[in-house]
Amino acid sequence: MDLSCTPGDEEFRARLREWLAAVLPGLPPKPSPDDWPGRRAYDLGWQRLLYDAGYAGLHWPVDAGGRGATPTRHLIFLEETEKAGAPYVGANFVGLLHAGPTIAAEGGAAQRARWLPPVLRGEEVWCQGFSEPDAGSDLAALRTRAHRDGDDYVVSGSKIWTSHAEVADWCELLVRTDPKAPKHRGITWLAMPMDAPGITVRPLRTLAGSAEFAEVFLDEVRVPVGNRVGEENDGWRVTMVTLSFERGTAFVGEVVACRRVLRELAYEARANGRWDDVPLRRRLGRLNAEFRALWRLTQWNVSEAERTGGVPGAGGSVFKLRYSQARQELYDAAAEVLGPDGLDLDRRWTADRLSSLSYTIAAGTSQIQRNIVAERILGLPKGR
Amino acid sequence: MDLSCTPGDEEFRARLREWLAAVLPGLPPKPSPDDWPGRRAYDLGWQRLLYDAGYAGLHWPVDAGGRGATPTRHLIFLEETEKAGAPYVGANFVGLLHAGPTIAAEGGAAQRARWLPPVLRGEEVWCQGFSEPDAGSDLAALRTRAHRDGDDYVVSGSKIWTSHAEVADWCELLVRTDPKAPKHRGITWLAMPMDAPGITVRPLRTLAGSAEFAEVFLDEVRVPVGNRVGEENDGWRVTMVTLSFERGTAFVGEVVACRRVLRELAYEARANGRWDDVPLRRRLGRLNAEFRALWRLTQWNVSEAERTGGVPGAGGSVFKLRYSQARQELYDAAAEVLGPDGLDLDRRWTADRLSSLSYTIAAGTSQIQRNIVAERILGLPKGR
Amino acid sequence: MDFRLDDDQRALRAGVRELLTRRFGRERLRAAVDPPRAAGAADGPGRPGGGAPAPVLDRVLWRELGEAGFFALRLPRARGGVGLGLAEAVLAFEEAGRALLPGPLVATHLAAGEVPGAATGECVVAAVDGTLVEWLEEADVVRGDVTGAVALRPVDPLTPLHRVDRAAPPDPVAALLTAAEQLGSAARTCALAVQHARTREQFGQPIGAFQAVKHLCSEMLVRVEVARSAVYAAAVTGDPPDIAAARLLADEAAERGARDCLQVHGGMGFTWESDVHLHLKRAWCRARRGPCAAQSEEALAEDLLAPEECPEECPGECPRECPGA
Amino acid sequence: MDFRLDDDQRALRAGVRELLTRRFGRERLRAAVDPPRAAGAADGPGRPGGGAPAPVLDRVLWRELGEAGFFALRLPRARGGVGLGLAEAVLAFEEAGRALLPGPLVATHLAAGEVPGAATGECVVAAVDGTLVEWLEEADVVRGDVTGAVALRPVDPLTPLHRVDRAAPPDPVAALLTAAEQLGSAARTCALAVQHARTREQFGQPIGAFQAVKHLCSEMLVRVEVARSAVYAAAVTGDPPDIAAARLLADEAAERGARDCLQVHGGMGFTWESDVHLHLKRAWCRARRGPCAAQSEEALAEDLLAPEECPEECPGECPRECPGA
Repeated sequence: MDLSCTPGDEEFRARLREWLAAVLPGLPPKPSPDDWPGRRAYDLGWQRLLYDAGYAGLHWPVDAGGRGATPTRHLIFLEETEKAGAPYVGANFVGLLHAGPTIAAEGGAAQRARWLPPVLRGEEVWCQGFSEPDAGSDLAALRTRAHRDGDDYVVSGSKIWTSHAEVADWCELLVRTDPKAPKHRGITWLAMPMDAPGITVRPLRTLAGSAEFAEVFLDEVRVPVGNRVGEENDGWRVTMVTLSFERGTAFVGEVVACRRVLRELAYEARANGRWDDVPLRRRLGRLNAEFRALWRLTQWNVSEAERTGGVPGAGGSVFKLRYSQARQELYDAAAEVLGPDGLDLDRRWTADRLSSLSYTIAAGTSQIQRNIVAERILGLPKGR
Repeated sequence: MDLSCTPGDEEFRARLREWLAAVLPGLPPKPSPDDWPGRRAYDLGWQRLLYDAGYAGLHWPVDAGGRGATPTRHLIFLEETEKAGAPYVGANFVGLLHAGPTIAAEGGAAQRARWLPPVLRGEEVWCQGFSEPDAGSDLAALRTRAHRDGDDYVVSGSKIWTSHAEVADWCELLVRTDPKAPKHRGITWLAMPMDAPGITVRPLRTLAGSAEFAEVFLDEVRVPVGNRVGEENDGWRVTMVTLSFERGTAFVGEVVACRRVLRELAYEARANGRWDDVPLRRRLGRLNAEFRALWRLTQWNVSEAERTGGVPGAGGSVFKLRYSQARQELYDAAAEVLGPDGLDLDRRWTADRLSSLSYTIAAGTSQIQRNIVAERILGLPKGR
Repeated sequence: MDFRLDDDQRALRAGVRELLTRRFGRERLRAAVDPPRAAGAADGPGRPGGGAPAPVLDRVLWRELGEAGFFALRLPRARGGVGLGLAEAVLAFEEAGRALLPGPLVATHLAAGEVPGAATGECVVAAVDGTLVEWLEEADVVRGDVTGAVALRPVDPLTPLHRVDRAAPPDPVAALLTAAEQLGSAARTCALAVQHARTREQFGQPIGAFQAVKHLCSEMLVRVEVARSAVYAAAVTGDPPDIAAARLLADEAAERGARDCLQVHGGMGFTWESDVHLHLKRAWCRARRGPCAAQSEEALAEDLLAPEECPEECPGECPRECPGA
Repeated sequence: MDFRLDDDQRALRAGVRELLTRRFGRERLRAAVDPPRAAGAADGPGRPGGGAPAPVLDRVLWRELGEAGFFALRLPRARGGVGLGLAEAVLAFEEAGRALLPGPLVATHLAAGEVPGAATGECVVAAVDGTLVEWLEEADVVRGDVTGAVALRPVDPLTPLHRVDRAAPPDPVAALLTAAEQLGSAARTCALAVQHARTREQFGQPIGAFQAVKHLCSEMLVRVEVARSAVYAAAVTGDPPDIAAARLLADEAAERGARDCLQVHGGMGFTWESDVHLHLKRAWCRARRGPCAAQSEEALAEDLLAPEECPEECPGECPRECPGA
């Protein structure tokens, strides 16, 4: 049980801090949330800075253009960038964390050469076309279909919960190519250019009032067969490679941020007098325990990932179950600290409270996660 | 929405109070918990007093020897006897609340004449042989078997969770008479004399350290065919008549008692200084809300039962889900109020805390109750 | 004792529900949430709720409510009211909560007979409740001290809010009517969850066939039924501890019900187009009206130390506010 | 950074588990709970726990624990100890909690090097912890003020208890070792629940195939893993807020774990013969050791107001007890 860093890791941290201190003050102002072209430019600009400084694709394999850093170093990177207030991964999310790693693992040489460098250099944005209105928890039930027509797949259907669709260059797309096969066996992975004819993007407004997501409607969109990664009908396996590419680092920045929010809450409570409310104060104390433990669980998962080469087990589900709950409790406590102002959207915590409501739903509901933990870790039988 | 009592009900209440005030001081001392013959005598003696005063079988139909009282009057009876500190139904429980009503509803004239009066007069004790080690939540999976041999059924198997088995005269027994039929269709209801050869009673110690229950082993016990109530293989339906004979009054006395305990807790906390612990005090306040509401829900269910003639719907499951939880929370709070003495078995609340642990399990686990509420009230589909 | 609704009460409830279904059904609700934009309005969906115009109170509907007796319900007939009691008011407000009917309903109802025009719905009355005022700018009359009131950008699109410095002392009837609204909302989100669970299919069956979903819905119903008993009983007794209990349980049923309803709806519940979030946000707003949960809990704790039944001659020493004292 | 157990730590854990399985397996546990009765003893099962003889400490086992280094684990080698750290002690106490090993383990461990014979297990040391003393009458040495100590009839059959008037100030190491025991118990009840859920059949399938049971077990595991991270990290850092967090989470994992395990076991779990209640009762006892949950929560709240990282020159003004200060 060693929580100390190696001298090499400490040096990495020190240099990163130095670099962040030097580069962050020179960043342009953050664009407003509804300025999609501005956000794209801002996020790509940040990625370019990372690239030039040697931090792009830190956790990618070296032969894919990445830095092949250990999970520990990736943890340090995420921790320090969050603490320094650096930009989020933003529009580069799918490229860096889903589509890119998938192509790195399953793509051919030409595909890797075509698609990976622009992601690392901050030149191209990817979005994700997985979920559908009728395929949420049951993702493999997706119905967007594609058939071969010469050198193209012709794709029709619709996707939902697609971030950055308005400004993406590419979409990693799951389509059904064999409707007769068992549902996991008839799916294919395609890289769809977002400027292809037949694509309609419609913003999807969430309960937070924002339009972070979109619906994507596909009407006979032609995607070259050469854009297929993996074999036809093998897309489910290809996708699972992506989804299991996490190393327990998915929420590092967020946990760091939650701990900061918790401290801010304590100071706010002290300032507005709510600190004298004993039950509320103890609740904040318990949340401190909660997020301290979640930070330690992150370190635990990262250490496990380091041993297994970056592919964790269902431990990510354990973390997500607890974290999604704790995050909601954090913002409920924030509303208590704010009192009447907890109903004010101009207080940042109110908007964050709204977005926290998605955490027990998105990327696998808590109900699905509990099934995963019960069946894959505890070995309980599937129901009939 | 009328919570007031009719003049007739008020008069009933007044007379009952008068009678209780007159009769309770003359009761013999309560026997110790492990003095089974003493408990039997005490409980039967109390029943005899009720009989002589006209309160026996208050909720039984008149043609079964009961008083045919409305659910409201039964509620008043239970409320007032609890408030006055009268004895509990004790050893008369199965006779008055399960076996008796079953015989009243489904038995023949001779059976009613034989079995009902001794229950009302406090002369005979019944116990219940339903659950088996492998048939708990899934009661219909019971395996104790019986086959006809002349004018007898010959019964072998074992039963569990049988209260008062040591001192009972009769056991209402469910046996499997057709092993080939679907599980609900091969069950028969028998009245088994507890002095029949082949019956072994073994006390079953609970986690509270007491032996309120027993296991009953049956080795070729002969039960006359004339002791069968209902048709052969129709015992499941016969039993369900019993189980649905509740009128929302099952926990009246307990809710009254819980509200008294809660007040005692508050006084204890004020005496020992824990009242100044704000979170604990607010927790007691919330429990006050909880038990006030449970009392109102009881009144609601009784009013519903009054309209439907005493057969409530799945509303009993709604009550039981919340009450079993609230009761556990009450005794958890009691342990907090007591502090270190919450670990002392000589404090009555500690033993009650232990027994409260069975409430989410006995008579249908909370998981089963939630299925019932979801499927029977909300109309959600059964799983495949 | 017959705790059930009597025939008149059932008729009243049906009447209010019919009125609200007809005059404030789902289309009207959504139109109120997202009013048609003036041409060239710049409020893009990317701005989180930003620049959304303050909601406008439907004064025609308000007067219809007045004509139907919603505000004058408890006003004696001699003074032009309907002459009914708290029980009937609770039923009406439960329906309002179910329908997410917007506006300062409680404040106007309480003003009937005291503020001219309130009873008939001609006058819209707002009031300080806790440290907030709902619908201050749309109101014709505002009760309470609103000096220096500051507008919030409200989380619920149909509840404009101002914050004031000095909290108004909580009014028990207002607390109970708020509880009734919460109850109606809780019953509605339970129904919405069940409806969704019956029809939404995943993994080849309605999601309501999965125990996890089933049990979420069961617990929602349990909270509703427990809260309902408490709210109706408080309406009958008017007893302050009963009202405090009703409010605590109804607040909880509404907030947790809306959350569980969202969970059952999954991603669909997270969209603006779903009504689920409207119930959650309104429940949050109502929960901020006075008394707060801590006050209710403290009052109920104090009540435990009071004598169980008030003696015939009340010595006035116990914390219970006897109805007759 | 490698948070995992190293090879030595794994070997130590395996060694302790092997020792306890061999010397305090299930049969020994049950024999300790229900010692063979002397002929004619009148302790009928109908008397709730009544007259049960006070448990006797197995001094042979105690010395074996001493020989295995259980008590001297953190004592420097120069003083005859094993010379290991808090991390190793936590692993050993986790195993003790898993096995429900009785006795004043924490007190004797803390006394090693201070009370002669404690390190070797020749001397049994009890101590005031919170306002309770465990195993007072069986102890050779008692630390703390036990004037006027009153015996309780203890809820856990293997934890004799006396109450004292003056609470001892909580010791952070004792708190952490208690957390480790709670963690071991929580892990064990999770495993027991899973085992039962896999084998017990109702409605034609193992009950573990029902989502309701599955999800109970999942949440048990989540609590265990979260508590484990907190306990192990606190053992590495020794930081008081880390210890407070570990203790809160481990107490919760143990108590709720035992309850959920009981729920999964149904009626069978309610019997005296099941081990589930022993875990629950012991968890209740351990949770009463100092600091109480309120103290831990208050300390963790105060910690939020402390500077995030202590400046190089500690001004000594923040509530954090810096390891180097």
